[in-house]
Amino acid sequence: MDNSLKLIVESLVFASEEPLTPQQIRELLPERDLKEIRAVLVELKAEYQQMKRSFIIREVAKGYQFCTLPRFRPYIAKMLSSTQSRLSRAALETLSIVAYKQPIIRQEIERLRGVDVGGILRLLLKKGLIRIVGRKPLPGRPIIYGTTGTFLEVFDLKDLSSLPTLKEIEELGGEEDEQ
Amino acid sequence: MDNSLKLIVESLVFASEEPLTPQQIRELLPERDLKEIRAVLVELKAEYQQMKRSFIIREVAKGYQFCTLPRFRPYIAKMLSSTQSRLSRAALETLSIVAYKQPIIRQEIERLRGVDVGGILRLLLKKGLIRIVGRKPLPGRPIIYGTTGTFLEVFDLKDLSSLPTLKEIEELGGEEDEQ
Amino acid sequence: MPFETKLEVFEGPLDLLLHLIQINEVDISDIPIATITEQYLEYLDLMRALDINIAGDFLVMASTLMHIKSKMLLPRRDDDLEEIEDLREEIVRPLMEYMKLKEAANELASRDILYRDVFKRGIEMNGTRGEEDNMNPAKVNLYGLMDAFKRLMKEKHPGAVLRFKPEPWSVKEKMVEIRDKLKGVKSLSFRDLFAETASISEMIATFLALLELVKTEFMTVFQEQEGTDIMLEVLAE
Repeated sequence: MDNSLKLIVESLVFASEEPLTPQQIRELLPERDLKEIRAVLVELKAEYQQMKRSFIIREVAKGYQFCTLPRFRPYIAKMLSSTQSRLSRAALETLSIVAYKQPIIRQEIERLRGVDVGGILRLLLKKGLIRIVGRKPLPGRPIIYGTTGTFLEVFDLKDLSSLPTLKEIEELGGEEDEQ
Repeated sequence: MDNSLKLIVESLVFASEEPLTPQQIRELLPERDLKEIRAVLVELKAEYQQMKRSFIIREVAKGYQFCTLPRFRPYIAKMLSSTQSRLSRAALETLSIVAYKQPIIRQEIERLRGVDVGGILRLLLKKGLIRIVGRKPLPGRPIIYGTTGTFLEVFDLKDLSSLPTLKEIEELGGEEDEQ
Repeated sequence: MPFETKLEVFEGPLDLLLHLIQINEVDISDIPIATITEQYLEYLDLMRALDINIAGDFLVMASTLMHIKSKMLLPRRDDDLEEIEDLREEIVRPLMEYMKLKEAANELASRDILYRDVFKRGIEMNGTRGEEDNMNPAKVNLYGLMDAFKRLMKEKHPGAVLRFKPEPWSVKEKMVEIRDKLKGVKSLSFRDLFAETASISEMIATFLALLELVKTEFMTVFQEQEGTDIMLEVLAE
Protein backbone atom coordinates (compact mmCIF):
# COMPACT_ATOMS: atom_id res chain seq x y z
CA MET A 1 0.00 0.00 0.00
CA ASP A 2 1.23 3.42 -0.96
CA ASN A 3 1.69 5.12 2.37
CA SER A 4 2.08 8.63 1.05
CA LEU A 5 -1.16 8.38 -0.93
CA LYS A 6 -2.89 7.06 2.17
CA LEU A 7 -1.86 10.04 4.24
CA ILE A 8 -2.78 12.52 1.52
CA VAL A 9 -6.24 10.98 1.25
CA GLU A 10 -6.56 10.93 5.01
CA SER A 11 -5.67 14.63 5.24
CA LEU A 12 -8.32 15.46 2.66
CA VAL A 13 -11.06 13.49 4.39
CA PHE A 14 -9.98 15.01 7.68
CA ALA A 15 -10.10 18.58 6.37
CA SER A 16 -13.33 18.25 4.43
CA GLU A 17 -16.58 19.48 5.84
CA GLU A 18 -18.68 17.13 3.73
CA PRO A 19 -18.26 13.41 3.07
CA LEU A 20 -15.65 13.02 0.29
CA THR A 21 -16.30 10.63 -2.55
CA PRO A 22 -13.49 8.72 -4.28
CA GLN A 23 -14.33 10.73 -7.41
CA GLN A 24 -13.85 14.04 -5.63
CA ILE A 25 -10.49 12.88 -4.31
CA ARG A 26 -9.53 11.67 -7.76
CA GLU A 27 -10.16 15.15 -9.15
CA LEU A 28 -7.70 16.58 -6.64
CA LEU A 29 -5.09 13.95 -7.47
CA PRO A 30 -5.24 13.62 -11.23
CA GLU A 31 -2.16 11.40 -11.46
CA ARG A 32 -3.83 8.70 -9.34
CA ASP A 33 -6.48 6.31 -10.46
CA LEU A 34 -9.85 5.73 -8.87
CA LYS A 35 -9.11 2.14 -7.97
CA GLU A 36 -6.07 3.11 -5.90
CA ILE A 37 -8.03 5.79 -4.12
CA ARG A 38 -10.90 3.45 -3.35
CA ALA A 39 -8.50 0.86 -1.93
CA VAL A 40 -6.84 3.49 0.26
CA LEU A 41 -10.19 4.66 1.61
CA VAL A 42 -11.23 1.13 2.49
CA GLU A 43 -7.92 0.60 4.26
CA LEU A 44 -8.17 3.85 6.17
CA LYS A 45 -11.67 3.02 7.32
CA ALA A 46 -10.52 -0.38 8.61
CA GLU A 47 -7.47 1.15 10.32
CA TYR A 48 -9.53 3.61 12.34
CA GLN A 49 -11.93 0.85 13.26
CA GLN A 50 -9.00 -1.02 14.80
CA MET A 51 -7.29 1.94 16.40
CA LYS A 52 -9.95 2.27 19.09
CA ARG A 53 -9.93 6.00 19.23
CA SER A 54 -12.90 8.26 19.86
CA PHE A 55 -13.64 8.70 16.18
CA ILE A 56 -13.79 6.58 13.06
CA ILE A 57 -14.14 6.98 9.33
CA ARG A 58 -17.62 6.11 8.17
CA GLU A 59 -18.97 5.57 4.70
CA VAL A 60 -21.93 7.81 4.20
CA ALA A 61 -23.78 9.57 1.35
CA LYS A 62 -21.50 7.86 -1.21
CA GLY A 63 -18.42 9.30 0.49
CA TYR A 64 -16.15 9.02 3.49
CA GLN A 65 -16.19 11.14 6.60
CA PHE A 66 -14.57 11.23 10.03
CA CYS A 67 -17.03 11.22 12.91
CA THR A 68 -17.11 10.50 16.62
CA LEU A 69 -18.38 7.25 18.11
CA PRO A 70 -21.93 7.31 19.52
CA ARG A 71 -20.78 6.64 23.08
CA PHE A 72 -19.19 10.10 23.33
CA ARG A 73 -22.53 11.72 22.55
CA PRO A 74 -23.34 12.99 26.06
CA TYR A 75 -20.10 14.96 26.38
CA ILE A 76 -20.13 16.42 22.88
CA ALA A 77 -23.82 17.23 23.02
CA LYS A 78 -23.15 19.12 26.24
CA MET A 79 -20.37 21.07 24.59
CA LEU A 80 -22.35 21.92 21.45
CA SER A 81 -25.60 22.37 23.36
CA SER A 82 -27.42 24.78 21.10
CA THR A 83 -26.35 23.75 17.64
CA GLN A 84 -28.92 21.27 16.38
CA SER A 85 -32.50 20.78 17.34
CA ARG A 86 -33.99 17.34 17.35
CA LEU A 87 -36.58 16.22 14.89
CA SER A 88 -40.01 15.68 16.36
CA ARG A 89 -41.86 12.41 15.92
CA ALA A 90 -44.14 14.12 13.38
CA ALA A 91 -41.13 15.34 11.41
CA LEU A 92 -39.50 11.91 11.51
CA GLU A 93 -42.69 10.23 10.33
CA THR A 94 -43.04 12.67 7.46
CA LEU A 95 -39.37 12.27 6.57
CA SER A 96 -39.66 8.50 6.52
CA ILE A 97 -42.67 8.71 4.22
CA VAL A 98 -40.67 10.87 1.83
CA ALA A 99 -37.67 8.53 2.13
CA TYR A 100 -39.57 5.33 1.50
CA LYS A 101 -42.13 6.52 -1.00
CA GLN A 102 -40.18 9.06 -2.99
CA PRO A 103 -40.85 10.65 -5.39
CA ILE A 104 -43.99 11.73 -3.57
CA ILE A 105 -46.39 14.67 -3.56
CA ARG A 106 -47.65 16.46 -0.45
CA GLN A 107 -51.23 15.27 -0.92
CA GLU A 108 -50.10 11.65 -0.76
CA ILE A 109 -48.00 12.28 2.36
CA GLU A 110 -51.05 13.82 4.01
CA ARG A 111 -53.22 10.89 3.02
CA LEU A 112 -50.72 8.56 4.64
CA ARG A 113 -50.28 10.56 7.82
CA GLY A 114 -53.90 11.68 8.03
CA VAL A 115 -52.87 15.26 8.83
CA ASP A 116 -51.62 18.44 7.20
CA VAL A 117 -47.85 18.39 6.70
CA GLY A 118 -47.18 21.85 5.20
CA GLY A 119 -45.22 23.21 8.15
CA ILE A 120 -43.23 20.01 8.51
CA LEU A 121 -42.27 19.93 4.82
CA ARG A 122 -41.06 23.48 5.22
CA LEU A 123 -38.92 22.48 8.20
CA LEU A 124 -37.46 19.49 6.36
CA LEU A 125 -36.68 21.64 3.32
CA LYS A 126 -35.03 24.17 5.60
CA LYS A 127 -32.87 21.52 7.22
CA GLY A 128 -31.90 20.31 3.77
CA LEU A 129 -33.24 16.81 4.44
CA ILE A 130 -35.73 16.85 1.57
CA ARG A 131 -35.73 18.57 -1.79
CA ILE A 132 -38.04 19.43 -4.64
CA VAL A 133 -37.59 16.88 -7.37
CA GLY A 134 -40.01 18.27 -9.93
CA ARG A 135 -43.71 18.54 -10.62
CA LYS A 136 -46.28 15.86 -11.23
CA PRO A 137 -48.25 16.13 -14.48
CA LEU A 138 -51.53 16.40 -12.61
CA PRO A 139 -53.99 19.26 -12.26
CA GLY A 140 -52.26 22.01 -10.26
CA ARG A 141 -48.87 20.48 -11.15
CA PRO A 142 -48.13 19.48 -7.55
CA ILE A 143 -44.53 19.57 -6.30
CA ILE A 144 -42.78 16.22 -5.97
CA TYR A 145 -40.48 15.72 -2.97
CA GLY A 146 -37.49 13.47 -2.45
CA THR A 147 -34.63 13.15 0.04
CA THR A 148 -31.20 14.79 -0.24
CA GLY A 149 -27.56 13.86 0.25
CA THR A 150 -27.74 15.56 3.64
CA PHE A 151 -30.48 13.10 4.59
CA LEU A 152 -28.08 10.23 3.83
CA GLU A 153 -25.30 11.95 5.77
CA VAL A 154 -27.43 12.68 8.82
CA PHE A 155 -28.99 9.20 8.98
CA ASP A 156 -25.78 7.29 8.38
CA LEU A 157 -26.80 5.83 5.03
CA LYS A 158 -24.47 4.98 2.17
CA ASP A 159 -27.21 5.50 -0.36
CA LEU A 160 -30.98 5.16 -0.62
CA SER A 161 -30.80 1.46 -1.29
CA SER A 162 -29.26 0.99 2.16
CA LEU A 163 -32.48 2.17 3.80
CA PRO A 164 -33.77 -0.73 5.87
CA THR A 165 -36.33 -2.52 3.76
CA LEU A 166 -39.91 -2.40 4.86
CA LYS A 167 -41.46 -4.74 2.41
CA GLU A 168 -45.07 -4.30 3.32
CA ILE A 169 -44.87 -0.56 2.90
CA GLU A 170 -43.54 -0.98 -0.58
CA GLU A 171 -46.30 -3.36 -1.47
CA LEU A 172 -49.00 -1.06 -0.18
CA GLY A 173 -47.35 1.87 -1.92
CA GLY A 174 -47.24 0.01 -5.20
CA GLU A 175 -50.96 -0.57 -5.10
CA GLU A 176 -51.58 3.09 -4.39
CA ASP A 177 -49.61 4.19 -7.38
CA GLU A 178 -51.64 2.08 -9.73
CA GLN A 179 -54.90 3.76 -8.81
CA MET B 1 -3.39 6.93 32.53
CA ASP B 2 -7.15 6.91 32.47
CA ASN B 3 -7.96 5.69 28.99
CA SER B 4 -11.65 6.50 29.07
CA LEU B 5 -10.92 10.11 30.06
CA LYS B 6 -8.37 10.34 27.29
CA LEU B 7 -10.88 9.30 24.65
CA ILE B 8 -13.58 11.59 26.00
CA VAL B 9 -11.18 14.52 25.86
CA GLU B 10 -10.08 13.50 22.39
CA SER B 11 -13.69 13.38 21.17
CA LEU B 12 -14.29 16.86 22.53
CA VAL B 13 -11.21 18.33 20.87
CA PHE B 14 -12.22 16.57 17.66
CA ALA B 15 -15.78 17.91 17.62
CA SER B 16 -15.00 21.43 18.77
CA GLU B 17 -14.86 24.22 16.24
CA GLU B 18 -12.49 26.23 18.38
CA PRO B 19 -9.33 25.19 20.21
CA LEU B 20 -10.31 23.81 23.63
CA THR B 21 -8.63 24.85 26.87
CA PRO B 22 -8.25 22.49 29.85
CA GLN B 23 -10.64 24.80 31.73
CA GLN B 24 -13.33 24.46 29.09
CA ILE B 25 -13.00 20.68 29.17
CA ARG B 26 -13.12 20.74 32.96
CA GLU B 27 -16.46 22.54 32.82
CA LEU B 28 -17.88 19.72 30.74
CA LEU B 29 -16.51 17.06 33.08
CA PRO B 30 -17.14 18.45 36.56
CA GLU B 31 -16.12 15.26 38.33
CA ARG B 32 -12.59 15.47 36.89
CA ASP B 33 -9.88 17.80 38.04
CA LEU B 34 -7.90 20.19 35.93
CA LYS B 35 -4.59 18.44 36.56
CA GLU B 36 -5.89 15.16 35.16
CA ILE B 37 -7.27 16.92 32.09
CA ARG B 38 -4.03 18.77 31.47
CA ALA B 39 -2.05 15.52 31.69
CA VAL B 40 -4.38 13.81 29.25
CA LEU B 41 -4.08 16.64 26.75
CA VAL B 42 -0.29 16.50 26.91
CA GLU B 43 -0.38 12.77 26.40
CA LEU B 44 -2.79 13.01 23.47
CA LYS B 45 -0.56 15.57 21.82
CA ALA B 46 2.48 13.32 22.18
CA GLU B 47 0.57 10.31 20.92
CA TYR B 48 -0.47 11.96 17.68
CA GLN B 49 3.07 13.21 17.20
CA GLN B 50 4.25 9.62 17.31
CA MET B 51 1.47 8.12 15.24
CA LYS B 52 2.75 9.68 12.03
CA ARG B 53 -0.62 10.36 10.57
CA SER B 54 -1.60 13.32 8.40
CA PHE B 55 -2.80 15.36 11.36
CA ILE B 56 -1.70 16.14 14.90
CA ILE B 57 -3.02 17.84 18.00
CA ARG B 58 -1.34 21.18 18.51
CA GLU B 59 -1.35 23.61 21.35
CA VAL B 60 -2.18 27.12 20.33
CA ALA B 61 -2.71 30.19 22.47
CA LYS B 62 -6.38 29.38 22.90
CA GLY B 63 -6.04 25.70 23.68
CA TYR B 64 -5.71 22.35 21.92
CA GLN B 65 -6.94 21.55 18.44
CA PHE B 66 -6.50 19.02 15.68
CA CYS B 67 -4.80 20.22 12.54
CA THR B 68 -3.32 18.71 9.42
CA LEU B 69 0.42 18.73 8.87
CA PRO B 70 1.83 21.56 6.71
CA ARG B 71 3.04 19.21 3.99
CA PHE B 72 -0.55 18.32 3.05
CA ARG B 73 -1.42 21.96 2.56
CA PRO B 74 -1.24 21.97 -1.27
CA TYR B 75 -3.83 19.20 -1.56
CA ILE B 76 -6.13 20.67 1.06
CA ALA B 77 -5.80 24.16 -0.38
CA LYS B 78 -6.79 22.77 -3.76
CA MET B 79 -9.82 21.10 -2.22
CA LEU B 80 -10.90 24.19 -0.33
CA SER B 81 -10.49 26.44 -3.34
CA SER B 82 -12.99 24.33 -5.21
CA THR B 83 -15.57 24.29 -2.44
CA GLN B 84 -18.62 26.35 -2.79
CA SER B 85 -18.88 29.69 -1.10
CA ARG B 86 -21.86 31.03 0.70
CA LEU B 87 -24.05 33.73 -0.76
CA SER B 88 -24.82 36.83 1.24
CA ARG B 89 -28.39 37.69 2.02
CA ALA B 90 -28.28 40.54 -0.52
CA ALA B 91 -26.98 38.21 -3.23
CA LEU B 92 -29.59 35.59 -2.42
CA GLU B 93 -32.39 38.15 -2.54
CA THR B 94 -31.20 39.48 -5.88
CA LEU B 95 -30.88 35.96 -7.25
CA SER B 96 -34.37 35.11 -6.07
CA ILE B 97 -35.77 38.12 -7.93
CA VAL B 98 -33.98 37.11 -11.13
CA ALA B 99 -35.17 33.52 -10.69
CA TYR B 100 -38.79 34.38 -10.06
CA LYS B 101 -39.20 37.43 -12.30
CA GLN B 102 -37.02 36.56 -15.27
CA PRO B 103 -36.55 37.85 -17.90
CA ILE B 104 -35.85 41.00 -15.93
CA ILE B 105 -33.84 44.21 -16.29
CA ARG B 106 -31.59 45.69 -13.63
CA GLN B 107 -33.81 48.72 -13.11
CA GLU B 108 -36.70 46.46 -12.16
CA ILE B 109 -34.55 44.42 -9.76
CA GLU B 110 -33.47 47.65 -8.11
CA ARG B 111 -37.05 48.81 -7.82
CA LEU B 112 -37.88 45.56 -6.01
CA ARG B 113 -34.85 45.54 -3.74
CA GLY B 114 -34.77 49.28 -3.24
CA VAL B 115 -30.98 49.46 -3.64
CA ASP B 116 -28.31 49.42 -6.32
CA VAL B 117 -27.55 45.86 -7.46
CA GLY B 118 -24.73 46.44 -9.97
CA GLY B 119 -22.04 44.74 -7.87
CA ILE B 120 -24.25 41.82 -6.96
CA LEU B 121 -25.27 41.22 -10.57
CA ARG B 122 -21.59 41.11 -11.50
CA LEU B 123 -20.95 38.58 -8.73
CA LEU B 124 -23.86 36.39 -9.82
CA LEU B 125 -22.69 36.59 -13.44
CA LYS B 126 -19.17 35.59 -12.36
CA LYS B 127 -20.49 32.63 -10.44
CA GLY B 128 -22.44 31.60 -13.48
CA LEU B 129 -25.77 31.73 -11.67
CA ILE B 130 -27.30 34.35 -13.96
CA ARG B 131 -26.71 35.29 -17.57
CA ILE B 132 -27.48 38.04 -20.01
CA VAL B 133 -30.48 36.98 -22.02
CA GLY B 134 -30.62 39.97 -24.35
CA ARG B 135 -31.50 43.63 -24.42
CA LYS B 136 -34.85 45.24 -23.99
CA PRO B 137 -36.00 47.32 -26.98
CA LEU B 138 -36.21 50.40 -24.80
CA PRO B 139 -34.22 53.62 -24.69
CA GLY B 140 -30.78 52.76 -23.37
CA ARG B 141 -31.37 49.16 -24.49
CA PRO B 142 -31.18 47.79 -20.92
CA ILE B 143 -29.70 44.34 -20.38
CA ILE B 144 -32.15 41.53 -19.61
CA TYR B 145 -31.07 38.92 -17.06
CA GLY B 146 -32.11 35.32 -16.54
CA THR B 147 -30.85 32.27 -14.65
CA THR B 148 -28.48 29.62 -16.02
CA GLY B 149 -28.10 25.86 -16.11
CA THR B 150 -25.62 26.19 -13.23
CA PHE B 151 -28.38 27.85 -11.24
CA LEU B 152 -30.57 24.78 -11.72
CA GLU B 153 -27.66 22.52 -10.75
CA VAL B 154 -26.83 24.48 -7.62
CA PHE B 155 -30.42 24.38 -6.45
CA ASP B 156 -30.87 20.83 -7.59
CA LEU B 157 -33.82 21.72 -9.81
CA LYS B 158 -34.93 19.79 -12.86
CA ASP B 159 -36.24 22.89 -14.58
CA LEU B 160 -37.44 26.40 -13.80
CA SER B 161 -41.05 25.33 -13.51
CA SER B 162 -40.06 23.20 -10.49
CA LEU B 163 -39.37 26.40 -8.59
CA PRO B 164 -42.21 26.68 -6.05
CA THR B 165 -44.48 29.65 -6.63
CA LEU B 166 -44.94 32.30 -3.96
CA LYS B 167 -48.35 30.82 -3.28
CA GLU B 168 -46.88 27.36 -2.82
CA ILE B 169 -44.18 28.68 -0.52
CA GLU B 170 -46.87 30.28 1.58
CA GLU B 171 -48.91 27.09 1.61
CA LEU B 172 -45.96 25.37 3.22
CA GLY B 173 -47.09 27.55 6.01
CA GLY B 174 -46.06 28.50 9.47
CA GLU B 175 -43.57 31.10 10.49
CA GLU B 176 -42.70 28.81 13.37
CA ASP B 177 -39.26 27.47 12.76
CA GLU B 178 -39.35 24.38 14.89
CA GLN B 179 -41.87 21.63 14.84
CA MET C 1 -61.95 5.68 30.06
CA PRO C 2 -58.57 5.45 28.42
CA PHE C 3 -57.45 9.06 28.94
CA GLU C 4 -57.78 9.28 32.68
CA THR C 5 -54.19 9.62 33.63
CA LYS C 6 -53.07 12.18 31.14
CA LEU C 7 -54.34 13.72 27.97
CA GLU C 8 -52.15 12.55 25.17
CA VAL C 9 -51.71 14.74 22.18
CA PHE C 10 -52.45 12.89 19.01
CA GLU C 11 -51.04 13.96 15.71
CA GLY C 12 -54.17 13.07 13.80
CA PRO C 13 -57.08 10.65 13.62
CA LEU C 14 -54.86 7.73 12.59
CA ASP C 15 -52.59 8.35 15.53
CA LEU C 16 -55.54 8.35 17.90
CA LEU C 17 -57.10 5.24 16.36
CA LEU C 18 -53.84 3.36 16.58
CA HIS C 19 -53.56 4.31 20.23
CA LEU C 20 -57.10 3.02 20.90
CA ILE C 21 -56.35 -0.24 19.12
CA GLN C 22 -53.21 -0.68 21.16
CA ILE C 23 -54.76 0.02 24.56
CA ASN C 24 -57.71 -2.24 23.75
CA GLU C 25 -55.27 -4.89 22.60
CA VAL C 26 -57.26 -5.75 19.52
CA ASP C 27 -56.20 -6.85 16.09
CA ILE C 28 -56.13 -4.15 13.43
CA SER C 29 -57.85 -6.39 10.93
CA ASP C 30 -60.67 -7.09 13.39
CA ILE C 31 -61.47 -3.78 15.05
CA PRO C 32 -64.46 -3.80 17.41
CA ILE C 33 -66.06 -0.82 15.70
CA ALA C 34 -68.65 -0.03 18.37
CA THR C 35 -66.15 0.14 21.22
CA ILE C 36 -63.52 2.00 19.28
CA THR C 37 -66.06 4.50 17.95
CA GLU C 38 -67.31 5.19 21.42
CA GLN C 39 -63.83 5.78 22.80
CA TYR C 40 -62.91 7.89 19.82
CA LEU C 41 -65.90 10.16 20.38
CA GLU C 42 -65.14 10.31 24.10
CA TYR C 43 -61.73 11.60 23.30
CA LEU C 44 -63.13 14.30 21.01
CA ASP C 45 -65.54 15.33 23.79
CA LEU C 46 -62.64 15.58 26.15
CA MET C 47 -60.77 17.79 23.71
CA ARG C 48 -63.84 20.00 23.36
CA ALA C 49 -64.24 20.20 27.12
CA LEU C 50 -60.64 21.30 27.40
CA ASP C 51 -61.21 23.80 24.65
CA ILE C 52 -58.66 22.17 22.36
CA ASN C 53 -59.18 22.99 18.73
CA ILE C 54 -60.22 19.83 16.92
CA ALA C 55 -58.82 19.53 13.42
CA GLY C 56 -61.22 18.67 10.61
CA ASP C 57 -59.43 15.38 9.98
CA PHE C 58 -60.57 14.10 13.40
CA LEU C 59 -64.19 14.86 12.52
CA VAL C 60 -64.02 13.15 9.13
CA MET C 61 -62.79 9.98 10.81
CA ALA C 62 -65.49 10.31 13.48
CA SER C 63 -68.20 10.41 10.84
CA THR C 64 -66.74 7.41 9.03
CA LEU C 65 -66.69 5.45 12.29
CA MET C 66 -70.25 6.42 13.12
CA HIS C 67 -71.37 5.51 9.63
CA ILE C 68 -69.95 2.01 9.97
CA LYS C 69 -71.43 1.67 13.43
CA SER C 70 -74.92 2.66 12.22
CA LYS C 71 -74.70 0.27 9.28
CA MET C 72 -73.84 -2.51 11.68
CA LEU C 73 -76.95 -1.79 13.73
CA LEU C 74 -79.25 -2.08 10.74
CA PRO C 75 -80.92 -5.34 9.78
CA ARG C 76 -78.33 -7.04 7.67
CA ARG C 77 -78.77 -7.74 4.04
CA ASP C 78 -75.99 -9.02 1.83
CA ASP C 79 -75.17 -5.61 0.34
CA ASP C 80 -75.04 -4.14 3.84
CA LEU C 81 -72.46 -6.67 4.86
CA GLU C 82 -70.47 -5.86 1.78
CA GLU C 83 -70.67 -2.15 2.44
CA ILE C 84 -69.57 -2.59 6.02
CA GLU C 85 -66.57 -4.54 4.81
CA ASP C 86 -65.71 -1.81 2.31
CA LEU C 87 -65.99 0.91 4.94
CA ARG C 88 -63.91 -1.10 7.37
CA GLU C 89 -61.33 -1.46 4.68
CA GLU C 90 -61.31 2.33 4.32
CA ILE C 91 -60.09 2.56 7.89
CA VAL C 92 -57.98 -0.54 8.17
CA ARG C 93 -55.85 0.02 5.10
CA PRO C 94 -54.60 3.49 6.00
CA LEU C 95 -54.09 2.31 9.56
CA MET C 96 -51.90 -0.57 8.44
CA GLU C 97 -49.90 1.78 6.24
CA TYR C 98 -49.60 4.25 9.06
CA MET C 99 -48.33 1.57 11.40
CA LYS C 100 -45.63 0.55 8.95
CA LEU C 101 -44.58 4.15 8.51
CA LYS C 102 -44.30 4.62 12.22
CA GLU C 103 -42.03 1.60 12.26
CA ALA C 104 -39.97 3.14 9.50
CA ALA C 105 -39.73 6.37 11.48
CA ASN C 106 -38.61 4.44 14.55
CA GLU C 107 -36.04 2.67 12.46
CA LEU C 108 -34.68 5.99 11.23
CA ALA C 109 -34.73 7.44 14.73
CA SER C 110 -32.68 4.51 16.03
CA ARG C 111 -29.80 5.08 13.64
CA ASP C 112 -26.64 6.94 14.61
CA ILE C 113 -27.89 10.38 13.71
CA LEU C 114 -25.40 13.09 12.90
CA TYR C 115 -25.43 15.95 15.44
CA ARG C 116 -27.46 13.80 17.84
CA ASP C 117 -25.36 10.66 18.31
CA VAL C 118 -22.27 11.25 16.28
CA PHE C 119 -20.44 14.42 15.37
CA LYS C 120 -18.31 15.61 12.52
CA ARG C 121 -15.00 17.24 13.08
CA GLY C 122 -15.54 20.82 14.19
CA ILE C 123 -13.97 22.65 11.33
CA GLU C 124 -12.59 26.07 11.95
CA MET C 125 -14.57 28.54 9.96
CA ASN C 126 -12.00 31.25 9.41
CA GLY C 127 -10.06 30.96 6.25
CA THR C 128 -11.26 27.55 5.24
CA ARG C 129 -14.35 28.62 3.42
CA GLY C 130 -14.26 30.14 -0.01
CA GLU C 131 -14.86 33.84 -0.31
CA GLU C 132 -18.18 34.94 -1.66
CA ASP C 133 -16.48 36.76 -4.48
CA ASN C 134 -15.04 33.78 -6.31
CA MET C 135 -15.93 31.77 -9.34
CA ASN C 136 -17.32 28.81 -7.45
CA PRO C 137 -21.00 28.16 -7.44
CA ALA C 138 -22.85 29.07 -4.31
CA LYS C 139 -23.45 26.84 -1.35
CA VAL C 140 -27.12 27.48 -0.76
CA ASN C 141 -30.21 25.40 -0.81
CA LEU C 142 -33.51 26.01 -2.45
CA TYR C 143 -35.16 26.79 0.85
CA GLY C 144 -32.84 29.77 1.23
CA LEU C 145 -33.82 31.06 -2.18
CA MET C 146 -37.54 30.58 -1.60
CA ASP C 147 -37.32 32.17 1.79
CA ALA C 148 -35.39 35.17 0.49
CA PHE C 149 -38.02 35.78 -2.15
CA LYS C 150 -40.92 35.37 0.25
CA ARG C 151 -39.30 37.74 2.74
CA LEU C 152 -38.65 40.30 0.04
CA MET C 153 -42.20 40.19 -1.25
CA LYS C 154 -43.62 40.41 2.25
CA GLU C 155 -41.38 43.09 3.73
CA LYS C 156 -40.87 45.44 0.89
CA HIS C 157 -43.73 44.95 -1.48
CA PRO C 158 -46.85 43.67 0.17
CA GLY C 159 -49.25 43.02 -2.64
CA ALA C 160 -47.11 44.77 -5.20
CA VAL C 161 -47.84 44.26 -8.86
CA LEU C 162 -44.64 43.06 -10.37
CA ARG C 163 -45.34 43.44 -14.09
CA PHE C 164 -42.78 45.42 -15.93
CA LYS C 165 -44.30 48.56 -17.46
CA PRO C 166 -42.51 49.86 -20.51
CA GLU C 167 -41.51 53.48 -20.19
CA PRO C 168 -42.09 55.10 -23.57
CA TRP C 169 -40.27 58.32 -22.72
CA SER C 170 -36.69 58.46 -21.61
CA VAL C 171 -34.98 61.52 -20.21
CA LYS C 172 -31.97 60.88 -22.43
CA GLU C 173 -34.08 60.95 -25.57
CA LYS C 174 -35.76 64.15 -24.46
CA MET C 175 -32.40 65.79 -23.80
CA VAL C 176 -31.41 65.08 -27.40
CA GLU C 177 -34.75 66.42 -28.55
CA ILE C 178 -34.35 69.70 -26.65
CA ARG C 179 -30.81 70.16 -27.96
CA ASP C 180 -32.17 69.65 -31.48
CA LYS C 181 -34.92 72.16 -30.92
CA LEU C 182 -32.47 74.75 -29.66
CA LYS C 183 -30.17 74.26 -32.62
CA GLY C 184 -30.12 77.47 -34.60
CA VAL C 185 -32.79 79.24 -32.59
CA LYS C 186 -30.66 80.11 -29.54
CA SER C 187 -33.69 80.48 -27.31
CA LEU C 188 -37.04 78.80 -26.84
CA SER C 189 -39.98 79.40 -24.55
CA PHE C 190 -40.98 76.97 -21.82
CA ARG C 191 -44.48 76.86 -23.26
CA ASP C 192 -43.23 75.91 -26.75
CA LEU C 193 -41.10 73.17 -25.28
CA PHE C 194 -44.16 71.43 -23.87
CA ALA C 195 -46.47 72.28 -26.75
CA GLU C 196 -46.22 68.87 -28.37
CA THR C 197 -46.14 66.72 -25.25
CA ALA C 198 -49.05 64.31 -25.26
CA SER C 199 -48.97 62.66 -21.86
CA ILE C 200 -47.98 63.31 -18.29
CA SER C 201 -45.13 60.83 -18.51
CA GLU C 202 -43.80 62.65 -21.56
CA MET C 203 -44.05 65.97 -19.75
CA ILE C 204 -42.16 64.57 -16.80
CA ALA C 205 -39.44 63.19 -19.05
CA THR C 206 -39.17 66.54 -20.84
CA PHE C 207 -38.98 68.44 -17.56
CA LEU C 208 -36.30 66.11 -16.15
CA ALA C 209 -34.35 66.52 -19.40
CA LEU C 210 -34.60 70.28 -19.00
CA LEU C 211 -33.24 70.13 -15.45
CA GLU C 212 -30.43 67.84 -16.59
CA LEU C 213 -29.42 70.25 -19.37
CA VAL C 214 -29.38 73.18 -16.95
CA LYS C 215 -27.31 71.19 -14.49
CA THR C 216 -24.74 70.36 -17.15
CA GLU C 217 -24.66 74.06 -18.06
CA PHE C 218 -25.70 73.41 -21.63
CA MET C 219 -28.34 76.07 -21.25
CA THR C 220 -29.95 78.42 -18.81
CA VAL C 221 -33.51 79.15 -17.85
CA PHE C 222 -34.66 82.68 -17.11
CA GLN C 223 -37.67 84.90 -16.90
CA GLU C 224 -37.65 88.53 -18.15
CA GLN C 225 -40.35 89.61 -15.78
CA GLU C 226 -42.66 87.93 -13.34
CA GLY C 227 -45.61 86.50 -15.22
CA THR C 228 -43.94 86.40 -18.62
CA ASP C 229 -42.95 83.23 -20.39
CA ILE C 230 -39.95 81.30 -19.06
CA MET C 231 -37.20 81.18 -21.65
CA LEU C 232 -34.49 78.60 -22.37
CA GLU C 233 -31.23 79.76 -23.80
CA VAL C 234 -28.15 77.87 -24.94
CA LEU C 235 -25.03 78.74 -22.93
CA ALA C 236 -22.18 76.88 -24.52
CA GLU C 237 -21.21 76.15 -28.14
